[in-house]
Amino acid sequence: LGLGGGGGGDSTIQYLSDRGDSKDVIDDIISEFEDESDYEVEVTYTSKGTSTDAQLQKMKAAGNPPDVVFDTSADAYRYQRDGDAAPVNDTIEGSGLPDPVNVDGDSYFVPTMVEPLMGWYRNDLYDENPTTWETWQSEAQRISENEGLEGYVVQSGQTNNADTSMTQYLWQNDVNIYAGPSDDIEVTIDQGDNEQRAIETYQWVDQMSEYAPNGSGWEWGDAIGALQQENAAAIMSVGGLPVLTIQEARPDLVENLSPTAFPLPDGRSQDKWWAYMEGHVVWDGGDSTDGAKEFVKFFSESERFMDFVLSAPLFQFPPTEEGLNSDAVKDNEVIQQHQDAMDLVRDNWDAFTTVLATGDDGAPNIVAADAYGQQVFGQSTDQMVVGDLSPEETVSWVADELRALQE
Amino acid sequence: MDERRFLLLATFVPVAGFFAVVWLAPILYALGMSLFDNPTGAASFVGVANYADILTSVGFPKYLWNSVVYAVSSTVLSLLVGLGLALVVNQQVRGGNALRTLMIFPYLLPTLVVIFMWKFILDPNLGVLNQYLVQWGVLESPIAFFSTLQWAMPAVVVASVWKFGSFAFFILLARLQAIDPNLYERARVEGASTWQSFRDITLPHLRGAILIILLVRGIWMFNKFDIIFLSTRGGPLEATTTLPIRVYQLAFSEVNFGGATALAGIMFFLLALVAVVYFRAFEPEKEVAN
Amino acid sequence: MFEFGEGAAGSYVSQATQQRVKRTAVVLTALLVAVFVTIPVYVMIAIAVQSPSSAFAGGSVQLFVDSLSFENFRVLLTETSTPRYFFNSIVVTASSTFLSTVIAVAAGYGLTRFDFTGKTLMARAVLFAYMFSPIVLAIPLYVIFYTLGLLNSYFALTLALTAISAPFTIWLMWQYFQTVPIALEESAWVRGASRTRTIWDVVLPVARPGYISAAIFSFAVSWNDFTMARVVMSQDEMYTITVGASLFLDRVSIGWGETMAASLLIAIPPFCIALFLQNYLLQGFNVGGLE
Amino acid sequence: MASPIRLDSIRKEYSAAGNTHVAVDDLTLEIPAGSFTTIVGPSGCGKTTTLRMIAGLETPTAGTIHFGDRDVTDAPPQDRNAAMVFQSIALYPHMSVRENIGYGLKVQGVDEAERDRRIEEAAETLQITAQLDKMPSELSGGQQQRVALGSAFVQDPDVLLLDEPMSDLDAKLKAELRVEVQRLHKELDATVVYVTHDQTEAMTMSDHVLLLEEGELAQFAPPGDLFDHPVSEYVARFIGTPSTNMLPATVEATGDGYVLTDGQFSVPVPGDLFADRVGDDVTLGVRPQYLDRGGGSHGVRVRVDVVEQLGTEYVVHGETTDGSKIDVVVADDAGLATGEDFDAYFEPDDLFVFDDGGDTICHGDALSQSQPA
Amino acid sequence: MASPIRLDSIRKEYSAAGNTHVAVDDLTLEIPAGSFTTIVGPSGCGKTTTLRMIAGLETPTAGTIHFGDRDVTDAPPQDRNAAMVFQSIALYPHMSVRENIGYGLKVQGVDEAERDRRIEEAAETLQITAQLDKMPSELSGGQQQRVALGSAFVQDPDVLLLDEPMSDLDAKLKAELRVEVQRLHKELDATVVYVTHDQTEAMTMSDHVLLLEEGELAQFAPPGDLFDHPVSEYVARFIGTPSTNMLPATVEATGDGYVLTDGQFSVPVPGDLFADRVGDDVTLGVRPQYLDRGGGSHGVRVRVDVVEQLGTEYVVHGETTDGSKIDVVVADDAGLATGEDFDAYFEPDDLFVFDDGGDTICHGDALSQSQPA
Ligand SMILES: Nc1ncnc2c1ncn2[C@@H]1O[C@H](COP(=O)(O)OP(=O)(O)OP(=O)(O)O)[C@@H](O)[C@H]1O
Ligand SMILES: Nc1ncnc2c1ncn2[C@@H]1O[C@H](COP(=O)(O)OP(=O)(O)OP(=O)(O)O)[C@@H](O)[C@H]1O
Ligand SMILES: [Mg+2]
Ligand SMILES: [Mg+2]
Repeated sequence: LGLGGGGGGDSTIQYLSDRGDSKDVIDDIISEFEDESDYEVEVTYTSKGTSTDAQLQKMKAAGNPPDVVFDTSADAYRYQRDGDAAPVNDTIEGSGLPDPVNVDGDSYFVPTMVEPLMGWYRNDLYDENPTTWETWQSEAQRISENEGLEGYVVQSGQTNNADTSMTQYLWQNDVNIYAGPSDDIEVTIDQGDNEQRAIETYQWVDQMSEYAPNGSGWEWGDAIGALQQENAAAIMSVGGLPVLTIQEARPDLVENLSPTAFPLPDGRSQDKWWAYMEGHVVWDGGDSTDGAKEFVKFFSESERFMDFVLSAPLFQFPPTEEGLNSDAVKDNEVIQQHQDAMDLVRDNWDAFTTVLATGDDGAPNIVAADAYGQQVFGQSTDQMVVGDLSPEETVSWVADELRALQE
Repeated sequence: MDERRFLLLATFVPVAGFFAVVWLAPILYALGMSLFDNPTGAASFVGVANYADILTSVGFPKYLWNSVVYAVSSTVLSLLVGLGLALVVNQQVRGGNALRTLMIFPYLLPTLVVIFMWKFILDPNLGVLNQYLVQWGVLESPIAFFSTLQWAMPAVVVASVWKFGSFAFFILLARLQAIDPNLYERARVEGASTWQSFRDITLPHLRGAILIILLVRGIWMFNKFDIIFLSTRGGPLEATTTLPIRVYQLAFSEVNFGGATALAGIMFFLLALVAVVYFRAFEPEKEVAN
Repeated sequence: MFEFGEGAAGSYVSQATQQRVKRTAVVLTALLVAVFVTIPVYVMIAIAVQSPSSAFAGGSVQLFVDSLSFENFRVLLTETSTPRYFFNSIVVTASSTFLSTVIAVAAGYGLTRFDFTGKTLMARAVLFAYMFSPIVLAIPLYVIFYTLGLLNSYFALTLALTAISAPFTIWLMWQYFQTVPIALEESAWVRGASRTRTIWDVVLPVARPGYISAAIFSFAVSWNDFTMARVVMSQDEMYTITVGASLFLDRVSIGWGETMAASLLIAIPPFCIALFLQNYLLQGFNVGGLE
Repeated sequence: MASPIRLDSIRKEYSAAGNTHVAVDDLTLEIPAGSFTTIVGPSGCGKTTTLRMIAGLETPTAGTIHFGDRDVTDAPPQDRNAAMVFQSIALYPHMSVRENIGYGLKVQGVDEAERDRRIEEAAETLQITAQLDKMPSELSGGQQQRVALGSAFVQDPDVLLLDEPMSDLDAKLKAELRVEVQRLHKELDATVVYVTHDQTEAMTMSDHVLLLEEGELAQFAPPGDLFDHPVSEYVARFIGTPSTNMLPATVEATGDGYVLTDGQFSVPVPGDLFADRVGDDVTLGVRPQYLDRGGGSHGVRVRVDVVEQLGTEYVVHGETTDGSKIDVVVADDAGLATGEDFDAYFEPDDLFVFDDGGDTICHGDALSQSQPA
Repeated sequence: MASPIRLDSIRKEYSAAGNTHVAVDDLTLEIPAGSFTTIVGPSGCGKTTTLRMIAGLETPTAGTIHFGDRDVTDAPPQDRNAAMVFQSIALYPHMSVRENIGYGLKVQGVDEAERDRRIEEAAETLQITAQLDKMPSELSGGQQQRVALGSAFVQDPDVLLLDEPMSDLDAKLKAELRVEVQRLHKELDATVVYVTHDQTEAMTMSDHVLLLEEGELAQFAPPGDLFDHPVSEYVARFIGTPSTNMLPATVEATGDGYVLTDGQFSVPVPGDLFADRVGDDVTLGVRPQYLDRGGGSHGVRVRVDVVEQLGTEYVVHGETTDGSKIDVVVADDAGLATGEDFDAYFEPDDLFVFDDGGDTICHGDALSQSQPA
């Protein structure tokens, strides 16, 4: 049904991005690029979350797909699977950049930043950083009962926030949700030991929800609001997002906030730490595909690249360890104020894992990518906390949903 | 060509052309898409399979029910609020003009802004309502109105009524003011009480307007997307997933465009059915076409 | 604030108690609704005009403004493209309002003044035009506009917005023209004025309340619109204020303060209309009142 | 039971936009139980306002209203057992004719069988039986008017108030209904107050006529009295068509006594009334019907302007020599062309004499004794 | 230039909801240039429809309309140089009185100075100079009516169409305006067609009267003719107030010749008209004004029902012995109480005789020769 025709000319590169935060830098990079090449770049900004998908669908439907999309590695892999992505080997090779979407030797994704999950707690209410499930639970209980606010926030519902949190909780208890190579992903969450561990995880989450404000469907901002308005003493969020936000409205509160890793069950170690990897995908088969590849390369090598990444410091981090240790990062004022968060990132850099890289040996996992796209895990928490499924039932609910995605 | 004919063409051709381009064409295109699997990609004709899938899907009855609950409750409440207020303003109350200004304002506000306001008021963390309810001891802890199972739908409905109550208000007020005051006086001379005059004169006069409001507003609310999407995205646990929200999910997060358009077709069919029954039973277009 | 106008035509004979009860009920209802309508607006303003740090000081929301601050507006105006978005909104709202009104006037006039077969069909078609869920029109419309090379143009957005508002405005004008006595036109014809001239000299001036209220409706639709702008406009500099605001409001650097400030700015044109044009609006609604 | 209606110093003010408008001013009168009283007067003189106060739809600004011994000044309309037909007819558009007529009975709790009986009885009298199940919009103007009358009559009220109930009808229907209304009044035990601006109706139908002048009572009397003994120039002019001719004259003393004269005529008048008015300007009123071409005791010269045929008679519109307008009713127009002159004679018997301020000094009967035998 | 107006077999049908309603049927007549023609008839008889066809606002279903020699049947209203005052007044609410009156002139391109001159002239005649700069909503009903008249007159049309231009006025104002309209007609060079349901207006103002009966021509004649020589029972009943009395009678042959009799009276009639009607039922029409208590050649017994004073006269409503209603106009009511009987006499001269179908057989003048000397 696709109709041909219309739209931007041959020398126009259509660029779809949800980085409105970095608009100034992006515009600078584009004008530098336009000075040097024959192409023009036309940016379409979307809001964060699902609206990139909506825009992409419309453009695809009209036969007017974008040439470059800024998206997560998981999305990039989906595009590749659908045959829409063009290889960007030129940019990746020899750049030292990670290569998360490598299919049959071709690279389809140019990472530009990493965004790890991270928790923040009230250091004036919690006596110390409660790192284990047990201490989190007892401390949260103490605070809920004594301090007039909830000790913790349990996220549920069809939001990215809830989905990432639940996934991370499972990882913390060494649940292997999937197994197998890219072309043969198997859902293993309800198999073998995984099942029991998954149930334990849900049980813990269920208990923690006693010490959390009720409600579901919270976006990142809602949880941050709970922290800001002192309705909760700790939240799990992404990077330094909470302090960046709270800085504006409650500057007095910021010094009472300390970063923390996700809670760990006794005896487990922190070996998978959810980190988004976001970057560029080049669309295949368009009139400006070559130009798009050029642009992506130019972008990654631009002098303003670090400015782009650091336009939301502490929330976005460079995609390489080298970048992480660069002067630009070290000299950043905000990062300097929150060295403890920076340390956490540095210390756990090797554990950072994208949801995509959850096949055997970190192979790209299309089921995980799709599950994230529909927030299956976030929904699972909802099923349990709001919908009153037992942890056992929840696990089999999740397993069913995941298998349904494979059809 | 005489002037009459010229004016006839001048008034209808542009309008018909306009509707053909911006309504008919997209609707036909969408209905066409509903017959294909993956219509925006490697389209393959599947006939009514998309319709069958949608109708037999597990969630369908629930989404339909949500839509009906939302459309009916927000429409009826808007009607009641509008009716009550119209009766008040019609009483020549001083301050009635201020009230009228106040009422039209929400209607003109973008949904986005309305949702910002209501989210801010009903938010469990920043929300003023919760803050005061807790402070006054009515609540022990804040309620996340937009994200608890039992509160989400009422919250969405309240925001909708806030925005759309004035639609009914203005139409009803106009009708009320068009009623011959002598009818009330005659009724009083004949001995009718206030309540009897209301029942026997006011209500029958408002009947046509009420029916039109129910039909038009009802259809609009059934199709309403933005207010729900911006406030709850259909959650929690699909408690506010109405058919339009489902259409969006199908189209954009499940990339099932055939399904999405099929569902839209089903909605259209349902509304058309309601409308036809309505036309038959109440003949409201007499209000329009008389 | 609310009191009865004494001695108004047909006002009650003093039936003391019944009267007092009724009066109290009326005033109470009025107050209740007034409060219900006002509170969200007040909250919006209160948050908008305080700096975030004073609005949220101490972990509770300050609704009683003690220090005015235009910090939020400064951020909006300097760090976002708010002015540009506003400009775009005004352009498309104005043109769609105009187009929708013109179409409504033309169609309304034609429907009331000419007899032709299929008029009832047309009446129903206008009502049926409401029934197709607008969100699914997004993709087809995008495809159509893309094919016509009209994406990112004020023209296309104007058309799309008009598509949403036109059914209702047509219905409204149709009703309104029925209240304009045809004898006015006939009297002009008999005096030698052509039909076209009669429309200018007589029909349009007399129908003014009608088309002003139609205009206000299309204004509401256009100013409110998010979906259609999202369909048609993909370049940052073409975004309308609702789309633009929805984008910058999910930035890390923008909080509730700026959100409410932006809302307040968006609310100003509707507020002016409510204030200055409500009488026309009421008259427009008053279709049927004159027949 | 028909009640007498007593109005005591009734005053009604309307304030609009800061201005106070006095619609009815210091009105005192007693309407006998069971009588038929008509209120007449030019548009805006306060007829409807007076009726509405009697109905209880307006509260007087000052003064009291009694129905018999009962003070109803502040009683709500529901408590007055009155029925009213409004100037605008005011049928309930959503009720059938039957329901319209029966609504008052229904509100009073009359059971359906009894209601139907009375509705049908009224409908028969008013000849609208065939229309009982139609809606008001399907009726012609005259039928609507009859429905309105029916719903008032059917209630068996003590006081029946009718506000120009025939203004919308053509002359023929009007004449027919006039008779019906009078007949119904006779059958009912009710005090009827009937507002009209048509003085023919007032004169033909009523026991008493109340003529208002800008809210004040001009005259309250039986119709014949109003016609024959107007208390002022205003009354004389308003009552009767064509309007009473007004001839200016002055009071002069002659050797014989006193006369009213304008040069052409000279009417002897009694000294007791005119002795102290010598030299005053007065106005003589004489009805066009009492002017005669044939002859009489006094005459004025008339120049013909227009002649109208009015049924079996003709009305000659003309001017006197001093330019005042004068109408003469004649039985045939033989030889009267525009511009022609003729003499119109009158008898002192038929005169009214008004002073400078428009008040009546005397009527013709007072003059006849002074005439030379 | 005033044009004569010729209607040839005009027919106008309206179809609504599948039904065809004939509003005007086979109407043929010629209105002389410069004359004043009134269309009368009961509500719904097609008066407005006829006028609208002349104005060009409706196209006849069949037949032709000529203004002089020009066939205007299909000409649009703009091309007819007609002016019209609508039943609904139809002032432009957004224009001042001055603009309202001058709009037609403005359309015709008359320059402003000339326009103002003519507007002021018209306003003066109609006494609305003080209102010129007001808006229509600020005027009283009577003033609005005069504005509408002014805007028609000011245009100097060939054909002036007036649709019940005084229906909203009270009797006094009506009488005044009637004279003004006639005066204006004399000053203008226009053919006037005037619609009214008030037959007094029709009778007093016009050169010709067109009486319609359900869309068909009942009679088209000068008003005196209509009154004195009605062509049918319908015409005789409609024209004149109170309505013409109808006395049933039969044609009988006697030794002497033929008579019309009901038992009480026996009116000799000429054989040429009645010879072949012996035994037929006929109706005698006699106007209430021509019935006399004093005496006359033939009489009927009347039982008094109601007596109305009507100005200087009285109308006695009564019944004949066979129960038909009868009205008698008398000069004084001396001694007439309800239930009393008296004899009312008439002269054959004043009779109309109608056949079974309501058509006139002859008027009184045809009978007078048959009377015994
Ligand atoms: N509700 C009102 N507010 C202000 N003035 C009023 C009101 N009702 C009547 N009036 C004024 O009071 C005066 C008397 O009015 P009323 O209706 O009694 O006149 P009317 O004699 O019935 O006249 P008509 O013959 O035109 O019906 C008029 O000048 C009118 O303008
Ligand atoms: N537009 C129309 N459609 C259908 N029927 C009509 C229309 N106009 C008039 N008629 C019918 O034609 C007939 C004549 O109407 P017309 O208006 O000429 O009456 P009229 O003599 O002017 O009456 P009135 O004295 O009430 O003004 C009526 O029966 C009326 O119902
Ligand atoms: Mg009145
Ligand atoms: Mg008419």
